[in-house]
Amino acid sequence: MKQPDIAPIEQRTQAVKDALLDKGLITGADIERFAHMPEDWKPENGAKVVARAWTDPAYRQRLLDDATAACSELGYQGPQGEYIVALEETPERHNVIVCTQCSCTAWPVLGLPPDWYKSPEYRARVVREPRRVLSEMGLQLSDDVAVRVWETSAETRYMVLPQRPPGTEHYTQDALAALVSREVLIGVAMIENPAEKDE
Amino acid sequence: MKQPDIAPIEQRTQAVKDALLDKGLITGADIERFAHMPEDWKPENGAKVVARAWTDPAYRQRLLDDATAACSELGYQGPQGEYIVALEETPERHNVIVCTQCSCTAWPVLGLPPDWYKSPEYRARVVREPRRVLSEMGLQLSDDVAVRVWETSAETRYMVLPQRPPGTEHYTQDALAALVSREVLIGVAMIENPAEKDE
Amino acid sequence: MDGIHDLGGMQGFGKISVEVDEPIFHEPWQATAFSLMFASQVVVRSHNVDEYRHSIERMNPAHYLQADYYERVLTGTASLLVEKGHLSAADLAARAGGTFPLSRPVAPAPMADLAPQLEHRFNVGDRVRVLRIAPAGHVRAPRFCRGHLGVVLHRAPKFSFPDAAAHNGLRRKEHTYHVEFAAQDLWPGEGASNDSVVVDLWDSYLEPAN
Amino acid sequence: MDGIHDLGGMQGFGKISVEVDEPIFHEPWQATAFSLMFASQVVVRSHNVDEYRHSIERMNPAHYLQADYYERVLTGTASLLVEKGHLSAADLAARAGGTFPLSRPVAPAPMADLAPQLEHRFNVGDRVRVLRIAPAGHVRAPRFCRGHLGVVLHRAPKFSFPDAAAHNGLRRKEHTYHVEFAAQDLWPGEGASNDSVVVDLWDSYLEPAN
Repeated sequence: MKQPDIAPIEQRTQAVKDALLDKGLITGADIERFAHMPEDWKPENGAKVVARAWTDPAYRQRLLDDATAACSELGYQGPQGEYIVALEETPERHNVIVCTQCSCTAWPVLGLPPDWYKSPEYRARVVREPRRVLSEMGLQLSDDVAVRVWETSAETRYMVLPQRPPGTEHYTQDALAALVSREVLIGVAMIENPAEKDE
Repeated sequence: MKQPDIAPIEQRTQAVKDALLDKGLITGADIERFAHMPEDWKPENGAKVVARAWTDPAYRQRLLDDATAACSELGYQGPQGEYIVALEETPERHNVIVCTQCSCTAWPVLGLPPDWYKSPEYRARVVREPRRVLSEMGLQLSDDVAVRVWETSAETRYMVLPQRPPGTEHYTQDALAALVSREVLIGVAMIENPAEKDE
Repeated sequence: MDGIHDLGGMQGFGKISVEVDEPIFHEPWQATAFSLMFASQVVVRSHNVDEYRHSIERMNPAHYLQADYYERVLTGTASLLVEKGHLSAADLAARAGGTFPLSRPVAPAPMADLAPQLEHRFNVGDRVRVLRIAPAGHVRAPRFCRGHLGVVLHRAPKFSFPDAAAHNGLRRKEHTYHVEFAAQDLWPGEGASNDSVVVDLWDSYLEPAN
Repeated sequence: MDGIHDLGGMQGFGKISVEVDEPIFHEPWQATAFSLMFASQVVVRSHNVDEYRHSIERMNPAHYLQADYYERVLTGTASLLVEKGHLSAADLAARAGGTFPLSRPVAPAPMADLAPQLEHRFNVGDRVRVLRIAPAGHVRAPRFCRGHLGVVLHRAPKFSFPDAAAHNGLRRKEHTYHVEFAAQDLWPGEGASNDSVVVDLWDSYLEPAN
């Protein structure tokens, strides 16, 4: 922007807030409530869904049939979670999620999206050159593995259901959930193999 | 750009200049020469071409057949003038010139392009909504007049040959040329009708 | 609109950098901007989510690309609050102590002329083609898939048709479909032969293909 | 490349403002930038004009959109002088006293696989279609006309094929054609029925259409 006198974003934010408050259109309590709401949305929720699916075949089937209900079963629902679909990872296919036109994400199970997901770089590139993007992010895929990029262009919100790594047979639910990061749930990272890690 | 410490453009320009001079890759005389070269390229040149075409039917025909040669005849040639084509205005058709991908222009007869021609606004919009753009710039066209937008995507460089306005029968060549602005030569303005102006 | 927001497939962008242990918000104003976005829709009821998305699409393209995500959130929200008459642009600038850039106006004829599809026309396995539309307003068929042939993987429930919701058109709900496009078809010579992109598309955006 | 420079038809831009009695240069540094651009090609012989155009296309898109024209001129020129080994990026930054943004590297496989057309294949009046190519490098067939049908209005002389010249491909000269496209075909429902866009296209970019 060439205009030199643009007010700092902190002041512009404050201006909208003060104007709405002064006009009585919102209250301070509204602002507090919505500002703290995202604290309930986090990738740890999605990780718990995954851990449960790994250990409970009936739940796994419910998750693949109706992820909205299966997430809700564990208490994860709300805005941007009205229609969730779980994407099953297989040895033959890898899934990766993007929203090229804005930054839609399944808030209740993934949390508000991270900066990299909202960046023009990710939004522009991952649909066109997913293997190069994933490789740059540290995920090397074999040519045999097909890549499906899921563009969040309508109301479906996606989460990746990764494969359970070998060597985790005796893990607790919490230990399993701890393996699943936000990046794994979006499809830009693989779970580190605990067996290899132990070596 | 989010990087806060970008050096001012004056300093970046000076840096390239000094580096090239220090390495002996160019001389101060080179810089002076090329910095002043654009002074010879100006829309007044194109205006003189137009005035001549209005008053000399044989020249007009030469201009329409081979504008490069016709412009060269009057001394107008050089970089970005290797292949010039004159676009003949008629009562049925209006022509307008753009370069959507950079800002190519027929330097010898139009001069270096003005800022508006180089702006993303003009480059993006005039190919898609020429009538709205022209109208905003003050040029109202009848629905009967077809609009041809010329995209300067290769090596042809265009100039518009406007219609000679009525009431200029006794004008000198200089007076005729004075009617023709850079905007007329690009096709975003019409010549003001001197007859109307006199009233 | 064929705007700067429709980034899918645009070239010239660099590497993606992932921040370890990224907080929900980096700065307090970002939490406030998020909250104001939410409150404007839910408490003030100034506008709906489709109008909101479009208000961000209407930002000056240079501003859009250089702005932080929450600066876009704030700019779109503020623009609609002004357009809907809740706030005044002059008052916002005065309060902010400087220029307050807002989004450009909605285009005069923002919607493509698409027949409403109240009943689903497609089933899993059907081959469909995305219409070659390019309306000046809000539309959620990304440019990279328009005109291309895909296969329906899944039919989702009915959702409000965004073009209409954003532009006070005939409100309607339509099914969306997860349509798979071969990467080799979208960008010949680039992707691997087994790669694909799945786009979630409203029924109205599609036509049968054979 | 499908980059930010390929602006034709992109929506979201505002009004055009014309400056009365605009000078050749507004600031002294702009004249210097122009001069350095010229000298780098003509005196240093660092690169050709197609490499130069592509160096600007490779700028960070946010930088491209907010930069003055002569800032783009300088950035592209400086990037090539560094890439070709004449200057060093570190030295430029040190001299400038701050960050000196340069263009991104050329893509790994920048050229579309197009057969050279050393003899002209088309005549005035021929119907042609622009190939649906989207190479990652320099290409002068704007995106808005790709895949579209047009009519040849004029055949121009042979000129160096820019994709090859920019990427050390097989140098060749080909005729270009002034091809007319109906506005209604490029952007259905928008332009008047008698409006058209004429694009100057190299022979290689075209195929016969019937």
